[in-house]
Amino acid sequence: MHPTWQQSPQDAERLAELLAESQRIQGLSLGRDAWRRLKRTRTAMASLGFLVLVGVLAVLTPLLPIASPREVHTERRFAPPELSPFWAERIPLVDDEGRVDEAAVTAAFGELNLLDRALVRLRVALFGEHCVASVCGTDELGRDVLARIFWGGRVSLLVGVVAALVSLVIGVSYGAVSGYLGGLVDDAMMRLVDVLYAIPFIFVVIYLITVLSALEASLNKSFDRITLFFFVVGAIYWLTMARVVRGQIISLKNEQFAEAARTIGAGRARIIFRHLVPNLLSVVIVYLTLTIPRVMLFEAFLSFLGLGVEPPDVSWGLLANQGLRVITPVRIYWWLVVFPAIALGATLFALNFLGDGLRDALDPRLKHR
Amino acid sequence: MTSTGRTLFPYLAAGAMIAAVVWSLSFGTLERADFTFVNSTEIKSVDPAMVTGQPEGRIIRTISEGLLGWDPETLAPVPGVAASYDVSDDKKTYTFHLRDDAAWSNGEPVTADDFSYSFRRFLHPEIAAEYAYLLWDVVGAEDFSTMRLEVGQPVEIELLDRPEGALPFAPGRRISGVLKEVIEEGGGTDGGADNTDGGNGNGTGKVYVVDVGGTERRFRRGDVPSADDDVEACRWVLRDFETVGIRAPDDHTLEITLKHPVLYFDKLMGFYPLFPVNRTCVETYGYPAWTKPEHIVSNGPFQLKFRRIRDRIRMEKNPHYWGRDDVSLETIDALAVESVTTALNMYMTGEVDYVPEVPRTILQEIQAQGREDFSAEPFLANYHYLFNVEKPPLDDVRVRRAINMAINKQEIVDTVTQGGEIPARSIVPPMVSGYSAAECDAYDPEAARALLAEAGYPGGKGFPTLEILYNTHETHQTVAELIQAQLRNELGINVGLRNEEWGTCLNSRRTGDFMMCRAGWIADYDDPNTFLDMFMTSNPNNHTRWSDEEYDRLLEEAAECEDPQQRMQMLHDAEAVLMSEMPVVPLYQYVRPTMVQPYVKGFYNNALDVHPLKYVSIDKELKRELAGH
Amino acid sequence: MIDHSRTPVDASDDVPLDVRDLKVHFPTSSGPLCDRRYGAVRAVDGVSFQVHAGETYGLVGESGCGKSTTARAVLNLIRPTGGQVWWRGRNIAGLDDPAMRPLRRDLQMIFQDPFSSLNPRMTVGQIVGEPMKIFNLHKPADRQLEVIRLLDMVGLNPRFMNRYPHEFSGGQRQRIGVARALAVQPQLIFCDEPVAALDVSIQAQVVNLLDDLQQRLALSLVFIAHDLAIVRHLSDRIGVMYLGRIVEEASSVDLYRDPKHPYTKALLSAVPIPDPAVERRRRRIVLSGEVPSPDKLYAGCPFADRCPIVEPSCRESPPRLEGTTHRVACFKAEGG
Amino acid sequence: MLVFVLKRLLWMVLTVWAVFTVSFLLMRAVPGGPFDSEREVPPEIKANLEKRYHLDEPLYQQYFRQLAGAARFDFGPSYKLADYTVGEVIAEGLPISASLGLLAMSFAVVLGVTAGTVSALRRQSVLDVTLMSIATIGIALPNFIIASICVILFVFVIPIFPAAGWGSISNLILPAFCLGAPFAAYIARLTRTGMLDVMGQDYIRTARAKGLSGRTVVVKHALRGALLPVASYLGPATADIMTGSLVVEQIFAIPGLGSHFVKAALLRDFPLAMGLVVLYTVLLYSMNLLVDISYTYFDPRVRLE
Repeated sequence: MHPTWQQSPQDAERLAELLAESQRIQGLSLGRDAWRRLKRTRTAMASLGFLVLVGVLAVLTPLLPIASPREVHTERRFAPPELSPFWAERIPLVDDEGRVDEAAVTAAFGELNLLDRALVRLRVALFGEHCVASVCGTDELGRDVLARIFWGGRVSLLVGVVAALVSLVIGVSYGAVSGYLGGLVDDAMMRLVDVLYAIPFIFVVIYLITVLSALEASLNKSFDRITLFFFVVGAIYWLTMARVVRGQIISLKNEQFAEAARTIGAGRARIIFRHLVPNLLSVVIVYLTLTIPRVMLFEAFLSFLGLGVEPPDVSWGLLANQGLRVITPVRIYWWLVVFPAIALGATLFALNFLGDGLRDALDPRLKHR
Repeated sequence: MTSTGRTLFPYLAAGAMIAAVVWSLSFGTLERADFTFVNSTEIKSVDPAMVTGQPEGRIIRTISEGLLGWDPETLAPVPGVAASYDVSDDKKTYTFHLRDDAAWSNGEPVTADDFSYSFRRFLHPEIAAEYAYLLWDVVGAEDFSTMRLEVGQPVEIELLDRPEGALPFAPGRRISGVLKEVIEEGGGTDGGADNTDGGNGNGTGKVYVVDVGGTERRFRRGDVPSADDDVEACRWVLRDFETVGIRAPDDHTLEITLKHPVLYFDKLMGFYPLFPVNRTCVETYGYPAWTKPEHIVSNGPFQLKFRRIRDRIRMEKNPHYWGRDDVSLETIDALAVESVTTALNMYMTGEVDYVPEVPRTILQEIQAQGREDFSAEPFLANYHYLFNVEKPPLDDVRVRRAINMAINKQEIVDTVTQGGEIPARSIVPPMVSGYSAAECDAYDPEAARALLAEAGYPGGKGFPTLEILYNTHETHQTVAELIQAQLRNELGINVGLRNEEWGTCLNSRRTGDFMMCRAGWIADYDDPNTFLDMFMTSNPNNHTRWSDEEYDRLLEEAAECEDPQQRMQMLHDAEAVLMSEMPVVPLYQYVRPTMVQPYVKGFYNNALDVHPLKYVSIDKELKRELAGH
Repeated sequence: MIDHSRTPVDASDDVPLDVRDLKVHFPTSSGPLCDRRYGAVRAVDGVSFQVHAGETYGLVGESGCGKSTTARAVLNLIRPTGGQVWWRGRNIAGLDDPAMRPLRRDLQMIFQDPFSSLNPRMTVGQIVGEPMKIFNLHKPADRQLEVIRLLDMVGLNPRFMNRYPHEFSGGQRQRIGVARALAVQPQLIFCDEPVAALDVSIQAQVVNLLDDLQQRLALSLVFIAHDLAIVRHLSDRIGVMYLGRIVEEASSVDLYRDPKHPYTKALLSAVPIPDPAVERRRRRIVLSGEVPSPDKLYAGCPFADRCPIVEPSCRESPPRLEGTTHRVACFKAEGG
Repeated sequence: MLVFVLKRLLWMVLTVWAVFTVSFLLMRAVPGGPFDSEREVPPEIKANLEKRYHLDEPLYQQYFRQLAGAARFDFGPSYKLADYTVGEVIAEGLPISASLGLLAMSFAVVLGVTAGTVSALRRQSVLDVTLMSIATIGIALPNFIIASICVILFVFVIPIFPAAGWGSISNLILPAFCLGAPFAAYIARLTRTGMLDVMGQDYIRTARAKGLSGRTVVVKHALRGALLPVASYLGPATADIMTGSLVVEQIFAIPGLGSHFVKAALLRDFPLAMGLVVLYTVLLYSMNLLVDISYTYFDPRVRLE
């Protein structure tokens, strides 16, 4: 409509040149840009490496030459850590004909899925029946603490990831929408959070278990209690995140760039998720790294109510719970506290450093400082 | 927020915090009592009629006294408020002779009427004492307690109005009569037995036609005066207590008549739910106000000083107690400490003198140290697994026996419980006096495998997954995990575990939603009956669904039996039936690992874990000496 | 003396924006714990003006007089309490966001604070490209080229398009803001004190840029400022606001040559004149009294408290904006 | 502001009612009753018991009875602490929990904010890494382990505190520390992040450019903005710390409310559970209200709607 919006041919030429040039400089998305900057933070990269390692180890646990986490050896109860003989232990996994004995595998590691079975077979092929000594000692039933830490990690890491996803997806969106819309909508949404927060979850859990048991009875099929646990975590762990995010959004939505986004016709969803949420990522990330350990410990409490892992399965939370019983003025079985704490602590350390690195990487303003 | 608000805000916030800190620091310290012990948990009540459970028992035993007491070492009945008692030749009538100098903590004498009143209250449906059935062997007591009425029977009716001059919480005016007829509201008469009254007294209730002194009057239960002209409202219609076998012919004599001989009845009189309450106090303040330390009147060697919820109960010597000269302690603290580790910590720092439980994880260590202040004495309680005998394959007695034989109970007590518990082969602990227990099969995995094969599951093939249900608790879990491993190794059976929190677990047990379930039982009194009657067909505690006519018959006959030896033989025979049918796997007999400071004297271990504090004294010399170290 | 004021454009009949009696009142509540008064801040209290096609309209007044609020209300960033906003024959006052959306292509805004009006987590390219994405302008493949063209147009090196706003100076950022506003090829742009937050040396550059663009692209501009000097440079017509009302409106030339409202006169007298001789001779009008709080209600002329030529009758009823081309709201001003 | 508070109080009534109703239904839907025990009570006695506590009434009648009670803050007698009414239980426990909780909280806030600020200002220094490592340990170790270790250290190895109990200052320090430690760690991390966010913002640069001293900038400008996420967190955290200190209460034998929350639920002590639920809701709500009001302090642009 305006002739001046059109461009002249020589202009076009010059601009094409500029385009080519700027593309050489390379356009970076926030994500790729952040990744580039993250790579420069040594602690964050080390943490990331560690976490990946922990994740891989958790997946590959059946492959590792470690003892059974559930085999009871009452003659060795509360054995302190020992290093030698390092390689002398064996667990029975092979029958007389040298094939992998499925019953023995189930006895040693519980019901396994296909992948895990394959890993166990691979383990037998690689290491035979050998396993390392109880380098982390044994617990009150003589079970190997090292094995329990590894197998417990599988559960706890999954728990952490699920909790993180839940609070990220539900918590952030809910809090952001509530805070941005404000008014009656905000009031109603936050009151719902209050209600959910205040309902005594013990009853919720017991109720859910009952319903599940009834369902199991009627369908004649059993469910994994850990799945239900994820629902409970899902129901609880986004609440605080929602409140935190809402508080930030309320403050952020007064920034001029939010108004600017409106003037260019951005819809609410776009303003919230494209403009506001990226600006509170740092708090979200830190809060996430704080949520994960809480959920891991919470899981132990829920398994007390009959939710979460079922013994003889194990999780880090359950291992940590032993701490209460083994620290007494008469005798301290330190290895039952120290090693699980190291596992939990190292993971959280890595999470925190990675979180810090991420928040820095995601904040372009910190680039030159 | 205005600017003033904004500047003030941080100061207000800081101020609130500081105020809280200052306030929380303004608590005083309490002086340590002569004797301080850990009482495990906050008690439900100090009203003997309201409670069950050991922690409550420890308190009530200390502040109250029954007709008889228990010897701290042997648990034999010793004189309490009753200096002596006679038993009639047919063993059905007990006559207690109350001492003259027994007194309440307000100085008034304890009379036979007090006991009559207390027992009546204990049995009354309004109080709904959970232990009321302990007195149901008394003539008429069960009818009174359960509101069972029969036409032609003498009844008492409690009206809504109180007699003039009655205390605020006294019951309404009572009239006696003879029940003529029970009319179901909405027509139809019911001449037969009339069990618990389901309605609320309005509309759906029943009309009782009673002949009172020659006139026929009609009553309906309800809380408000009746609108009907010819029907009067009343609170309760019960069997006339005059016909219940509890009588007080004079102030110092109490006569109790039983339906049939109860050989342990004298021991029962030392059981804390049967301790008396002060009528004036109860009727002046009502429940629960009368239990407040500032109101309560009790008759024990000590009296309540104050209570702090979940902190402590402070008791001090009762100056009116008849045996005050022999009571050495002046003050006692019962701490409601729930964590055994905390209790141990407090014991180790000398803050408490007695802990009734020690953390299991250190038992081995502490025994190895050979500490003299530690003891782990067996007491009358056992730990067992129930089978649901209706769930196949557990309906086959061979399977049940095989499972029993495959469980290595010795390993359980050696590695899990660790306190010197005794592996059990009978449901009645062998230490019950005058009784020889009937035993079940011993640990024999070979025989177990054979038996299981006979039942159709050679090597555990085809055996469905067995599930063990237990309420969440570290010991239960570890025991279950160990049995899980044992059954898998010995029988090739796959065992699943299911833990539920207490309430859910009990419900599953009651509704039969289990295959194998952990259970425990603590004896109320030193007699096999307390363990055996729970497996009778009609007993509500029988969750196994097991029923055996021979067993029921033997126990019923034993209850009527007058000869102690013959009775014991019958009970033994009954247990033999139980142990061959195996609806239950006895695992072990409990011990109570306790620690008592060496300077505490007059403190003994016994089979019921009962420690009357009036015998306890503190060796102050020794205490000082030990503290000096 | 160089006359910077521009010659008025031909009074064309094309009046795309017609604001009539616009009102924005904010409810007030004050006091830390209780609401002592119920009332309203009359931030904008009956503002009417028209903007012609291709014209630059200046809106001038002290801070807090309601200029920005007027702009926001016209763009429906805040909800007007009353009045009408006619845009190309359609009353758009009070439209909600979804309804407003298509109109945002035509009506744009440049913000006062270049530091907070750009999302710190978006690159320049994203910021400028976003409006095109929203309105689906150009083929997605061409958008980057378009961004480059825009950046080039506002005098930024397109090479910086992958940088973040915090890496730029205030003036550069404001250029980004301008490019963003231009991205949808609008017909009218509200410039809300676009240079107030900038250094004086930069101000002129940005003003010149806007002036240049306005002419090249035949835009209509509403230029808001508290400083008459800047407005004069590029406005065709100027409205002077005081306490939520327009008190005088005239062509730029007329207003400077012949201010009629005492407030305008006072404002003008504060504008420095780049001629020392004239400057020295000039008499400054210093207004007495405080700027009254906008939540106060006036029966008469709101300027009465500070007016040097006030008469008792001024306090009786509010003056109306009268006149044809040179309109003024003062009882004592002679009609234009 | 008054309108805001009044409006929120109205919402509170609604919230409490909703929580009450949902909790009531959940409680009654759960298997197991208050008078279940290992030792089954004869059915006749159980009937008497249920009648005594009105448990034989239809559910809706019980609901309205309890709701009416709750409206008068009278929840009736507790089932499991039968000598006391719910009101008395709360009246005895709340001050103890509240003082312990607030002490722990003030400790957590002071320590956490200081550590977080210092850490943010000396970003990536040894001090920063050390402080944040301590914070991580504080979060990673469950507080019962911290408490157990503290007991061994300060009761047995260096006997300066009593093992447990309630009454004197020395009884209070260890539990308050153990209770507050994880919260302090949280707050430290949140403060650090908030601080880093704020320090990157232009108004802080402006403030620095204005020539304000570093301290003034930090305390007057930066900290205020940085504490916003902390404030959001503090609301529920304070409610939690004042009511949910179960583990610390057990380890140090402190007669607060924490254990009641779990026990009332597990033992099906319905009146006590209801009373605590209502108390907790009110507490949580008030804390969140305070937080929302405090937003206007931390960020003046925020308006209370």
